[in-house]
Amino acid sequence: MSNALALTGIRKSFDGFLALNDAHVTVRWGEVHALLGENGAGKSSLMNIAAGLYRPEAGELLVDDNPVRLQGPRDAAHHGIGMVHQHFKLVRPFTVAENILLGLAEPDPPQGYRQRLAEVAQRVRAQAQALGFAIDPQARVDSLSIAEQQRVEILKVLLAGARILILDEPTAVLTDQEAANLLGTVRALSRQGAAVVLVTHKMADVKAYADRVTVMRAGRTVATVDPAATPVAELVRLTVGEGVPAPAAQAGTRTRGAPMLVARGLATGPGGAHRALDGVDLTVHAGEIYGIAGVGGNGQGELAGAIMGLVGGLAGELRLQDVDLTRVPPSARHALRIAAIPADRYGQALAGQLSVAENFGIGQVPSGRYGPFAWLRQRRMAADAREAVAAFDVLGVRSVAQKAALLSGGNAQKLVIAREFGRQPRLVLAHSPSRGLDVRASAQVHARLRAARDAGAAVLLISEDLDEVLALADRIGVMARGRIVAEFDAPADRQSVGQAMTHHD
Amino acid sequence: MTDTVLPTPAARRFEPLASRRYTLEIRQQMPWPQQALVLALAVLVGLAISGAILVAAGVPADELFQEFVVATVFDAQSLQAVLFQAAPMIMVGLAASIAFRARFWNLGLEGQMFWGAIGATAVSIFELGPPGVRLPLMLAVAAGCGLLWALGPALLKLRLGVNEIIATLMLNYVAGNFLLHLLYGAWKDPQSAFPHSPQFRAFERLPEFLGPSGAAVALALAAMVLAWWFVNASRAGLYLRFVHANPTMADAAGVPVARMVLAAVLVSGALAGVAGFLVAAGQEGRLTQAFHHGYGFSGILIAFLARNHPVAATLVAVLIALLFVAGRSLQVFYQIPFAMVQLIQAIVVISVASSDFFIRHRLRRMQ
Amino acid sequence: MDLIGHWLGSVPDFAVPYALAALGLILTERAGVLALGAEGLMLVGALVAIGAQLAFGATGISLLLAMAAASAVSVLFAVMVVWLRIHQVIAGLALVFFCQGLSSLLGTLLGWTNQPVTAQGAVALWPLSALPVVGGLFHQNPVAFLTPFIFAAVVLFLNRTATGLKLRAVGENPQAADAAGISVGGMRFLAILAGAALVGLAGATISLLSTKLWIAGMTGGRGWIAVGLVIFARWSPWKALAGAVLFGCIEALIPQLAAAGVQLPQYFVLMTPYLVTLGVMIWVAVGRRGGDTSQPGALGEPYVREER
Amino acid sequence: QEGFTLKGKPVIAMLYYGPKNDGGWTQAFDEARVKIEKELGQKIQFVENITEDASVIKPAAERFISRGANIVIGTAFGHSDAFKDLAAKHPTVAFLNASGTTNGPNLESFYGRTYESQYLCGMAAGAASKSGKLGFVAANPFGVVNWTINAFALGAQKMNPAATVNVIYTGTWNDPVKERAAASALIDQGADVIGQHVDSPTPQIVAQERGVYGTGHHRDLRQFAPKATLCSSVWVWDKFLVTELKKVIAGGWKPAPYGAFIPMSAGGTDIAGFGAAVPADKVKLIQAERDALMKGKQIYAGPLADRDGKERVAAGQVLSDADLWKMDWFVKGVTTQK
Ligand SMILES: Nc1ncnc2c1ncn2[C@@H]1O[C@H](COP(=O)(O)OP(=O)(O)OP(=O)(O)O)[C@@H](O)[C@H]1O
Ligand SMILES: Nc1ncnc2c1ncn2[C@@H]1O[C@H](COP(=O)(O)OP(=O)(O)OP(=O)(O)O)[C@@H](O)[C@H]1O
Ligand SMILES: [Mg+2]
Ligand SMILES: [Mg+2]
Repeated sequence: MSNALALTGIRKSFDGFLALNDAHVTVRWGEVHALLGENGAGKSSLMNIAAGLYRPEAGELLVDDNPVRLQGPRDAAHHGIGMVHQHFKLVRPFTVAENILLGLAEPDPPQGYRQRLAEVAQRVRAQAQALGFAIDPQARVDSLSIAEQQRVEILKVLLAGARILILDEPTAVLTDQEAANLLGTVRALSRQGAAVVLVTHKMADVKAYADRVTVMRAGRTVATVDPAATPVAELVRLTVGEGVPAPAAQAGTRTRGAPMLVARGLATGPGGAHRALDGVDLTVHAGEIYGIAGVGGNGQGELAGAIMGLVGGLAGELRLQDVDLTRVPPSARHALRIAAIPADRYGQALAGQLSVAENFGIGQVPSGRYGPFAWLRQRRMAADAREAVAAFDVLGVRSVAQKAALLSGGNAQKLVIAREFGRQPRLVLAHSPSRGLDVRASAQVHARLRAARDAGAAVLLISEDLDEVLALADRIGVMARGRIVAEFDAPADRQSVGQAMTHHD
Repeated sequence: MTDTVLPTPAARRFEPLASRRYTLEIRQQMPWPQQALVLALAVLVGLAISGAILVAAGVPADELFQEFVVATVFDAQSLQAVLFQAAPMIMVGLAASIAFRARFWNLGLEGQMFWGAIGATAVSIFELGPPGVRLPLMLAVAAGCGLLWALGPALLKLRLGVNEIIATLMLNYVAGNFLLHLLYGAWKDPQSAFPHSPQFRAFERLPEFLGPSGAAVALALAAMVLAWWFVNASRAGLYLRFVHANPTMADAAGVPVARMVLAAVLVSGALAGVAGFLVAAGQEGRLTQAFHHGYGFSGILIAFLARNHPVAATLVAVLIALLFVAGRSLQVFYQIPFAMVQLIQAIVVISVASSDFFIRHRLRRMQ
Repeated sequence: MDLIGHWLGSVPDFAVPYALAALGLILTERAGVLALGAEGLMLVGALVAIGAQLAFGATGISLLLAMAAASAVSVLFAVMVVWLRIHQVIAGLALVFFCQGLSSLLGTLLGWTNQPVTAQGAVALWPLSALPVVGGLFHQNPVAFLTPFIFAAVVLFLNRTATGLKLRAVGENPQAADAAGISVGGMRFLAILAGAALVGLAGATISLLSTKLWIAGMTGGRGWIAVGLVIFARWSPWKALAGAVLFGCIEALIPQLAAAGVQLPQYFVLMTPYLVTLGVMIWVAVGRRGGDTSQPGALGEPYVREER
Repeated sequence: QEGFTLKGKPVIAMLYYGPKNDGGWTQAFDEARVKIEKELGQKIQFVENITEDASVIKPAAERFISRGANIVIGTAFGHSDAFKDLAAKHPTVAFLNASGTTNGPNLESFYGRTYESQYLCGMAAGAASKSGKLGFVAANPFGVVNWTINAFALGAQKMNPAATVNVIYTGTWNDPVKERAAASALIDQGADVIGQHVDSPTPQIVAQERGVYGTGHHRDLRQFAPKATLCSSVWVWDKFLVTELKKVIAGGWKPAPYGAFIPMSAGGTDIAGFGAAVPADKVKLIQAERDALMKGKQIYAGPLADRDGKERVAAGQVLSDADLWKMDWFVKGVTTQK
């Protein structure tokens, strides 16, 4: 069988930073080809080059063994290449059909707009059915769940005529069941002759669905192997090099302290059919990790926001020991020793354009550690930041004056933790703390959470990644439709937690 | 899964497509000396284009340099004129910079200036306070009036989310008409019956201090230092940087976002009010309609070119004042139409603004 | 009664330029480009309309040339914001400066300043123009009659064509549009040029159909009001038309009341259009009556593929 | 020798308030400059757009002076303060300023008695009006504008004692859109002659479009509305300036202590052109009235009451110049806003 897509000797740099250096991948027709690699290894960059979005500085791109040059995504589509991006590329206020129409070439005998739209809707329905799901072509994208948006992305690529599919971390935001559905579909497509590139961090997916896997490290492709014949430990070694992080210790039953965070009937906004939070009851004790599992979009974000003081108009009770948190503004949070690791790293935890030192120091500025209002002691702040960067193993910081946006995902997360854990927190709120992080970085983040618990803090871990919850939590609450619908003590049975997530009331 | 969902592979002709040879690359940071160099080059390019236009319009090429540089910068008289012009420009430049640091588009600088001038004049007309403190009182009231005029749009934005661009813009027209109402009405100069206020008394005007505009320039420099302290040295400055970079995150991190925005806008309004005071008590010696420079837009340009930095804003303001004065002098001696001077100023501004491209990007040749 | 009739009859003279300029701005801004240059482009349109009329004497041609001229000048803006990715607020202000200088210079050099022209006058739409009270509304210059159709055409274009869809996609999410193979820069370039043509037409109606002469700076800040109207209308063409009519009604009422001898403090009266705009904005904000048309997602953001 | 004497050869410079082709105020000065140049046989430098702003006026004047100008002419009341300072600073330079308010040993303000010419315009308007309802588009309410309105009304009432004048202030000097709306509204309300004291010719253009008449200001506006414009109140600056400049050049110049307030006989203002709509016999009447003014007839002569009946000028008296400048009252038959 001929090669569908081949990238050879690709080099690409961003403002002097070499992101890809001599990368080689060959994808055959009819296979699912996985791409593994640490954060920043260059997986997305390489695939963006294949999709015509980035332009390589050196190297060659072959489609069907013919060298091609892509001027843009349109060329890529012309050659049958379609990519589902790590960050979705959907126009949110548009309907599904409109989004799909955008990517389609003009029909040859020109057609009326309405007619085209109707035809697209029709094809969407048919294609979706063929793939085994249903989607309303008239629905606005911003009203869809993440999983549905993912499907729209795939439909978009398929309807545009792609035979070479690139999926960049498609399962990072899906539940087990959704992920299994998606990957099953993808494999079926490959069996029909398509070539599929699957970028992922999940070894299990690679083992279960990939025909071959290419591993990337620091901008290079280091090996292409047969996943069936390669043990997981070997795959891990290939991705992160030597010094494999220790496997996470299973959480056990432990003695817990007094109740720290208590929510009773916590709800958002005025009553109504769709309240994001609809009567949450939970208690988190000192010295325990309480994990909240659940399908994304069931109120997790609002719960986190409520604790951080970012959501107003709350009904019900939310207390930290005897402090009423519904009345506490975000600015008082620090004084209460609440640490927060929000899910949206660059949206809620860091100011990317500001320096590492400033992002670190802001936590302690209101308390006056860096001088009185009239005079900010910037040097002291920088010194503290330098110390914290070293202590928390934040890598890639050339100087604390550099922009925080230049940190990699894992290291940005460590910076947030360094700031938040600086003052012996009583309560730690961690929302999807290892999303998008590679094995090594997640292990480090998890270790920090455990250490906080062991130091007596109450830890509330909200995560859509069931494995993460199962690995860390001492107790697990399952959240659905804005409330806790089930609670489990660790060690919990994966099957029954999964059941509770999808089948409730 | 039933039918084939894949399109049948059409016979495609794969041929290398012609490629664009250059690509844009974002620069993360450029060291500031290099930035200054780029800016200087841009000013030169702008002046060169302008020079070419002027030569085409009949200005002898050999006299251009003489007129533009020598006669403006190395002539005490002209330098005076530049400083005279620069003081209020510095004020509005600072005012704009501070508001923009809080992501508040204060397009109402002119209205705030009007109110500053009105406030100062009210102190003079109603003879508030003894002569000795009259001038400082005028200054304070001017700042207060500018501040109050900015308070409305600030609260509207914070409380109701009313777009500040329109609110401040519309209030300019309101303030302008109110100024006319006063000048053609109650505050008409009883002596001449012309539409300007009675002349300020000697102690109500900025005193001579190292030249006629010395006091105004000293005030402007003081404002610069104050602004520098506010945005660079104080805690408020750090807060503002967070508000500017990421308001949601700032809120979560405990920065009092709303209060900081309010504070920045009020300071901005107060500075604009003082600019109005400088025009009234420093340049005109009474309340007039002399706000013809489009101070508001100059302020925005200055703030942009200076990247909202107070010291840079001061320098840029002086530079723009210089351009104004040099343009005037060309007009005087070569009977260049005023429109040409306007055009030249626009060209220099465009060229300086365009230089931003080279500061933020790099063009790279691809394979 | 008479007063109301005359008042209504004089509304379009004020409202049409605002409406057309706002529509042009909406077209540009829906593609994600913040357009502040209306004041300058209106001046260019106003000047060229008069110049063309002096040269050719055909109203239609003059209007078209004015539109073309405004588009041509807006290339400068397009290059600044699309290619050079200059901050769009600054580029807009620079464009206004440039156009002010250029239009008054050309007006002087070419001798078009203060040259009266004759152009197509008002047309009566019989029998509507014979109606009592509202008859005056149907005795207008031809562009006033065309304006609702221009609006309908633009709305249709935006909502009912594939190109309109692409334009809006570029304004909402250029990353997505780019990945879908749409040329973000090209689309924005076109949107700027097309929007500028409408803004130029707005200027031309002022000079050619209303005042019938050119003087430097004659648009007198009306471009800025159009900018305000766009925000006021939350980027919805029909709301912009409503806003323009509201503004036009107030402005037209001022001289009518004065002529009728109503004693009002005049400078306060001159403030009313601005105060009413502000008032309506507040009213909308308090009641959250914004509706769902809202600011384009990527308004004001320059786009580069490899930026993150 | 007493008075002011130039040190060297005269070098004259003018500061224009607006652009030289503004069609009104500034263009009148530019036209005068050409005539003066011919009369005096020397070039006069000028600079446009010297707005009423000290930071613009002073540098421009200083520049001229530093390169040898010793007679500087300003053209705006807003130049007054700056000229006062400049005159004190440069005692060897002669300063003249149109519509200024400041005077000194080497500084003289001058202005024309526009009410004389506007009075004649009012007569023409009164003669041409069938309805007796006149409209007037004015810029802003203060002395120099108000006296043209009153004179216009008095002139009209001379021809038609029942004539009324309805005034709209636009609030700006030069906004064709507002002027158009104002003139249209006045015509809508029945005015059939539109007088004006704004800078653009728009009111005349509107009058012509609507088939009514008008009278112009600043310059002869028949160019814009040949059918509608009955006559215009025009500036004749050259007549005054040539005489005054000759005095300055001759030496021993003594500026008038309260400025030169120029009657029609000495230049200043006049009327230009009669449209066909004014019947010949009425034209004769107007010419006769003009001759009377030339001989010193006073318009604001008592007894004169304002529209509320309050006596403003007693019988046998003439309104003083100081009261003229401050005029904020209107004669019977004039309607204005507040
Ligand atoms: N544009 C850049 N210029 C210079 N250095 C960069 C740039 N981008 C990243 N780096 C450096 O490269 C190193 C690796 O970053 P990496 O960016 O791994 O991010 P990432 O893991 O892909 O992030 P994310 O997971 O959020 O996508 C970092 O130390 C960072 O300082
Ligand atoms: N547009 C860009 N501008 C600047 N730097 C970039 C850009 N895209 C990628 N990089 C940098 O290039 C490197 C490779 O990034 P890339 O996103 O390809 O990694 P990745 O393997 O996909 O990582 P992840 O697993 O986090 O998605 C990183 O250091 C990243 O910071
Ligand atoms: Mg990455
Ligand atoms: Mg990636």
